[in-house]
Amino acid sequence: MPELNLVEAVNRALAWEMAQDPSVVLLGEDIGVNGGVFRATVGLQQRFGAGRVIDTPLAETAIAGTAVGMAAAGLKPVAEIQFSGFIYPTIDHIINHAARLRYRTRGRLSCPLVLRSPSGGGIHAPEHHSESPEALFAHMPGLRVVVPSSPSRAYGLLLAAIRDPDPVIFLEPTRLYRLFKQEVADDGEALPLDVCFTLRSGTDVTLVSWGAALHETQAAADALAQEGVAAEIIDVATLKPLDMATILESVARTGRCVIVHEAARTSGFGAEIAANLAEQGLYSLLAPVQRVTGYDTVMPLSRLEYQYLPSVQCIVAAVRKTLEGA
Amino acid sequence: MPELNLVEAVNRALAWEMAQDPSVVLLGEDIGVNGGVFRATVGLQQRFGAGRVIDTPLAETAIAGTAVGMAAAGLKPVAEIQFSGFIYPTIDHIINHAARLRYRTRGRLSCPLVLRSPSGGGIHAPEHHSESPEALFAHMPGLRVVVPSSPSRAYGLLLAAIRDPDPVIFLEPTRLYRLFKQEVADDGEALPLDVCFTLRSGTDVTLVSWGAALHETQAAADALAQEGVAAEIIDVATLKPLDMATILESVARTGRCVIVHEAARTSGFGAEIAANLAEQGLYSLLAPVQRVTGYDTVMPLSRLEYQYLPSVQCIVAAVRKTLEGA
Amino acid sequence: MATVARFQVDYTRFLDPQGEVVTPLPEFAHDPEVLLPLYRAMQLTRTFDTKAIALQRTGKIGTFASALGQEAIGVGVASAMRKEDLLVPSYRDHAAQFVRGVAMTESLLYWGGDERGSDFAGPREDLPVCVPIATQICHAAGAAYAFKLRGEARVAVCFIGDGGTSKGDFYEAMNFGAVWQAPLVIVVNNNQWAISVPRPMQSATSTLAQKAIAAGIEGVQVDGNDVVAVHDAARRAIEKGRGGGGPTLIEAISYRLGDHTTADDATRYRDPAVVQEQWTFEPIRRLRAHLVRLGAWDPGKEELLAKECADAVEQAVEGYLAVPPPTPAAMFEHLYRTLPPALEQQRDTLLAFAPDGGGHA
Amino acid sequence: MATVARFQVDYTRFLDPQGEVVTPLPEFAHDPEVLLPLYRAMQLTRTFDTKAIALQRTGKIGTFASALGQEAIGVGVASAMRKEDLLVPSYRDHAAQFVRGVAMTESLLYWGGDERGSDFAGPREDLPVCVPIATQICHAAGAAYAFKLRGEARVAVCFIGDGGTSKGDFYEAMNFGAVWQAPLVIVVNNNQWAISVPRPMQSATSTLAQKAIAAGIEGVQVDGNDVVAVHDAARRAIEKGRGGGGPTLIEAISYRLGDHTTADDATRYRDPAVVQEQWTFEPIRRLRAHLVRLGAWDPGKEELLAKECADAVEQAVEGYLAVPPPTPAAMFEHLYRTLPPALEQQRDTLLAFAPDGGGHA
Ligand SMILES: Cc1ncc(C[n+]2csc(CCOP(=O)(O)OP(=O)(O)O)c2C)c(N)n1
Ligand SMILES: Cc1ncc(C[n+]2csc(CCOP(=O)(O)OP(=O)(O)O)c2C)c(N)n1
Ligand SMILES: [Mg+2]
Ligand SMILES: [Mg+2]
Repeated sequence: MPELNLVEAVNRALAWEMAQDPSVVLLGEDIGVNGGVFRATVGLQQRFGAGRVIDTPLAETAIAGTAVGMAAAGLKPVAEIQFSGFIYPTIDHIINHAARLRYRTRGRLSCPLVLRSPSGGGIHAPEHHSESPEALFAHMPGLRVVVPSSPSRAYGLLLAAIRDPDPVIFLEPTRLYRLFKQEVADDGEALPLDVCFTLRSGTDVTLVSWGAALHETQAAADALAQEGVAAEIIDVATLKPLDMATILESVARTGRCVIVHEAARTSGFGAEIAANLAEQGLYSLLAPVQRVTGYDTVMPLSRLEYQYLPSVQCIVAAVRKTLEGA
Repeated sequence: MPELNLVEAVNRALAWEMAQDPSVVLLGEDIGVNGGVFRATVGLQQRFGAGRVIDTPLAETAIAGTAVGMAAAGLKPVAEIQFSGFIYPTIDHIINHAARLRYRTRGRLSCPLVLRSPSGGGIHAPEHHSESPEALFAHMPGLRVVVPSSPSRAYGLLLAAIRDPDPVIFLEPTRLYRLFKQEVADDGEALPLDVCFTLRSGTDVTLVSWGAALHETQAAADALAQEGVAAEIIDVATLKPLDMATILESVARTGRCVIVHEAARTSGFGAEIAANLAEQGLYSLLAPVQRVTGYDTVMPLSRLEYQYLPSVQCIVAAVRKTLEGA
Repeated sequence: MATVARFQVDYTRFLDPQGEVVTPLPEFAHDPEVLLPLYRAMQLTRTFDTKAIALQRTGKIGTFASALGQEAIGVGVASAMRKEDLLVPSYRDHAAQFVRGVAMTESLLYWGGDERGSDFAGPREDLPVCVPIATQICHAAGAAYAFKLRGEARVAVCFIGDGGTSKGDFYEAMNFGAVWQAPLVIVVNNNQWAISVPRPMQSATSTLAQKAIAAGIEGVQVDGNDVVAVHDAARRAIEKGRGGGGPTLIEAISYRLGDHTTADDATRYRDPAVVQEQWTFEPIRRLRAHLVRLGAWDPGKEELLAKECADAVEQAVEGYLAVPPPTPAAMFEHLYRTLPPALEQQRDTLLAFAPDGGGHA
Repeated sequence: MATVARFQVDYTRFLDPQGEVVTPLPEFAHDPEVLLPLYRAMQLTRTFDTKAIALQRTGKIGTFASALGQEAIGVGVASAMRKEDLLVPSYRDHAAQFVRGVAMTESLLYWGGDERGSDFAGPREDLPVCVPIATQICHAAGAAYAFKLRGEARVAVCFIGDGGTSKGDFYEAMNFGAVWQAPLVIVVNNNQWAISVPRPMQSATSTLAQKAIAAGIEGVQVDGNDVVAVHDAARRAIEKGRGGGGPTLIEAISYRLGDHTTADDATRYRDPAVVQEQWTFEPIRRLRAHLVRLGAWDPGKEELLAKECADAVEQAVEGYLAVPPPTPAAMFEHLYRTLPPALEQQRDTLLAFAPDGGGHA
């Protein structure tokens, strides 16, 4: 099995599905000749041609909007937004059209597109390159929102996203693109959408996270293990629709939950999970839920970005706090 | 004191502040000669001139974007987005610029704009005219998000929003525009931002809501009063920054909380409030928190919109459920 | 200083307001077989609009946008399309939709607040009415790209208003279509108003056709009240696109003789006298005069057609009113191809509380 | 058929690549007093760019976008502005910013990942670097409107790239500015590339200046490597705007001689030989030839200037490196004018956990 990092896994998944399904096309800025600014699409235009790997003019609204038209006309477009800070102009077409074309036409038409974008901070990128917009999309009915946290999950979930008959927002943690490699069987096997993945089982506390923050979450769990604290770790993976059952089952056993994400705290997706616990898991909670998140501040420029990102320290401290809870 | 409905109160607040502060300008589609499709700006162009009440071309991105430029250059623009379903193209300028111009320039520049838009359903409007986008904006650091629920609060909060030195998203419940009148002293007195308003005190359960849904929430409280259930009602009013203290204090007394909003449930702003209860109010909760919200479906066309909107029935049932909770 | 580029915008009109031929007619304009269906379609649309407004006034449908005075645009364009072409309409394009085979009952269902109105039995691939202004131009460009990629001889035809040409989507999509040389035709219904905003306040340009120059595509201007000019321009543009000639922008100059929608009161912002005057330019009268000259029309035929249209509309209305209200459960149908388990509980809550199906708007 | 509108795009160049005068020079171009500061500013920018790239390579700043080969655009335009005018830059416009009085140290702070780099001590009202492409054109149009409303004789001048002209914001803002007849000048730095996307793939137009036709404003094309042509066009456009003549679009044709940014490797998508060839058109050489002809320049002066620029840049770098890192608390400063109580707890959490200030990028 090849050892791949996350961005290589994305590239393999795209290549696999393009080879299998001629209706799959890629579009975005600099994805063709240049292979994408992060190289996610490297080699694909040479292999599948400029007709299926489209270097578009510089216009995110039209990238999303033409993708909607392509999908309505029977293609399976996978659009790339170069950096998450430039994804906002796509929202109108995503919420007003992609997410509801099937609904509006009572199933006569549908919109099987995937909107891919690097997401999150931690690579000392310029301004507006380190946003975490997942919660915005998670609020939009009719969408799926997926965030992979490892090369193998990126590969399997992206295949599933492209094959899904409905629109999927696929946010790739920039910080993980080259952070580590993993054996990935490039065999076209998709992973299931709409379910959480339990990465580690534990009995003392449930740590819930997704994307790059799982890296610190796992490091925190390791540190806690030293202190004899057994943390269960859940990778949400598909934020919308949310597999709350897995989280509730875990918290029913541990009685404690710490949610970790990089996006701003207020109305971040951690709120939705904590809210569900307050509604459906209250009687299992032995201590207050803790959210360890990005602050409700502007994502700072690179010099302070690591003060902004949830740190192992903060996660450990939050866990200790829940453990104190009666 | 004049008896005003909500849209008249908005009109009076705009008129008052334009008369006081020459830097206040209004811009939007059909707001001048036509006085706005809901008549919120009626008479203002005649009174203050076409230079300060601007009928713009049809382009929401530029309405928001030029408002940012006006604000950076010392004006206090109050931009109107004609219907909430067309507010999405403004998001890029709001989150990438308006919300962070002060931060990015370390206070050298600022962006005191107000983005007004009718919001929510219930008036049998056409497609895309009944959206509730408050949670999207509540996730954006640097903003204020305000939703009035009565003529007097619309008047006082809009004055406060215009006078606020930072950007404010002001969402006016379309359904309340003409639903009822109220005495409003048109005296230029602003109401405080960043605080909740307790509309009714009660000891058995805390009902938290904002905007039009407060109408059903109050009706539900009346029905419950018949059964001897005393509900406390909190109008959040300013969603961001959130005055959680008032909500926590109330729930500390009642032990039970039902949150009501019209927007889709998942990642709606009710999640943020419930999450805070799970974090900071857990030990006061005698029963699971309940959210009564719009469903995670596309806002339906008019024939089904009242099946979509939170009903008095649903709120009452949710309260009964919390009361059963141990 | 050197001049490096030159452009011009041409305007075409064949029939003047009185129906006189002012430019040598194209072949088809001599043929009643071609013209009579266009005349009928325009009359049908006008009959439908009158009825739809009445239905709104009596609360049987919701807000409605009539095409009064602009019938020649939708009819002239849609009649130049092939069945396999794709229509991407805005909310004022039912004239074109009817020609494409959308049922009037479906249109009433849509404006009556029922999503089933967009589940067209006829043109299964045509896009539904698009309300967010100008976004549909992006969709049309994307569909056109799909046709080109698959080597299908199909053309995407979309409509937009004069106001819509101010929106970024319009320019971005036109530019994409141009770079792709996609089979795309963009028809601007310049009815002089965007609700209360008159055309001169919408853009400082002397024409809207010249906006095509920003994308490097052909832009032409036609008398939008002359169905011959509209049909001729549309046919050229559509066949050019089919032949690989790329996108075309057609500005069809017309006038909105009615209110913006039933929710609007145009007397607030425009002089009724001016509107009255504009009636002399409306499209039906001039085609009728031409047909009479061709010996293909007379008062008797007119009477029969009026009755035929009235009956057809009446039938459509009956069909509409006979449709049982949607069930609340419909809210969770077609949201995704298969409803995710996470949403089942919400659906059950809905069914537990929802009164039976929604009433009329 | 009648032609209802005609347009043309004119191109201006005064100095050819060898510095020969090919068009009668405007008054100012005979005056070394005017030209020498322009020459110095271009040299300073080029010296700064070389140093900034070196700083990035050694990890002292983050990603950086050089203006190599395009110095005449920023310098020619900014030198035509009055102090009270407003500069609305993108991320490649430090040449213009330096002329405006932004300190090189501030520019380094910005690219070094420190927001304090946008708190200009000089031009207090100029907007900070704008990274989201084309959004700044809306901001410039809004500011220009404010100037006009208040009756101030000020002009908003903004920059955008060839790629940026594909984005909706550009067209929407140009249209607003035109309808408002606002004092707005939009300068397109057509450096032929948008990262890896070459100019022809960006738009099917033969010029970018013609995009002005879509808004009904004047659009001109100049040799962007001829600082005389740039300055002349900018001066006309700015004074036209100041005089109430409305917006102007200037397409300045140049070439991006360097990588898109330090994060880019242009050899992946373009032939170095072509780039080499483009060096014969770069702007500094030709102005130098002209200055020599005017008897205002010689190798000795060149040597002095080189040293002066090197010293100035060196000083700026020292200044930059001497700035203590921002404190974590800065994250909660200037977020709102006064921090809402709701955020105090978050700030305290930050201060409890944050290690001391951030290091270099
Ligand atoms: C993006 C967007 N903004 C605002 C509206 C509200 N609105 C509906 S129609 C209209 C005017 C459109 O004018 P025009 O484009 O000329 O088309 P017409 O209605 O005249 O056919 C407006 C502002 C909308 N539907 N979409
Ligand atoms: C809205 C947006 N999309 C994408 C990007 C990423 N990006 C930065 S520069 C660039 C190319 C810009 O090309 P051009 O407009 O020609 O300006 P240049 O860099 O050549 O000066 C892109 C795609 C961005 N900054 N903003
Ligand atoms: Mg119109
Ligand atoms: Mg460029």
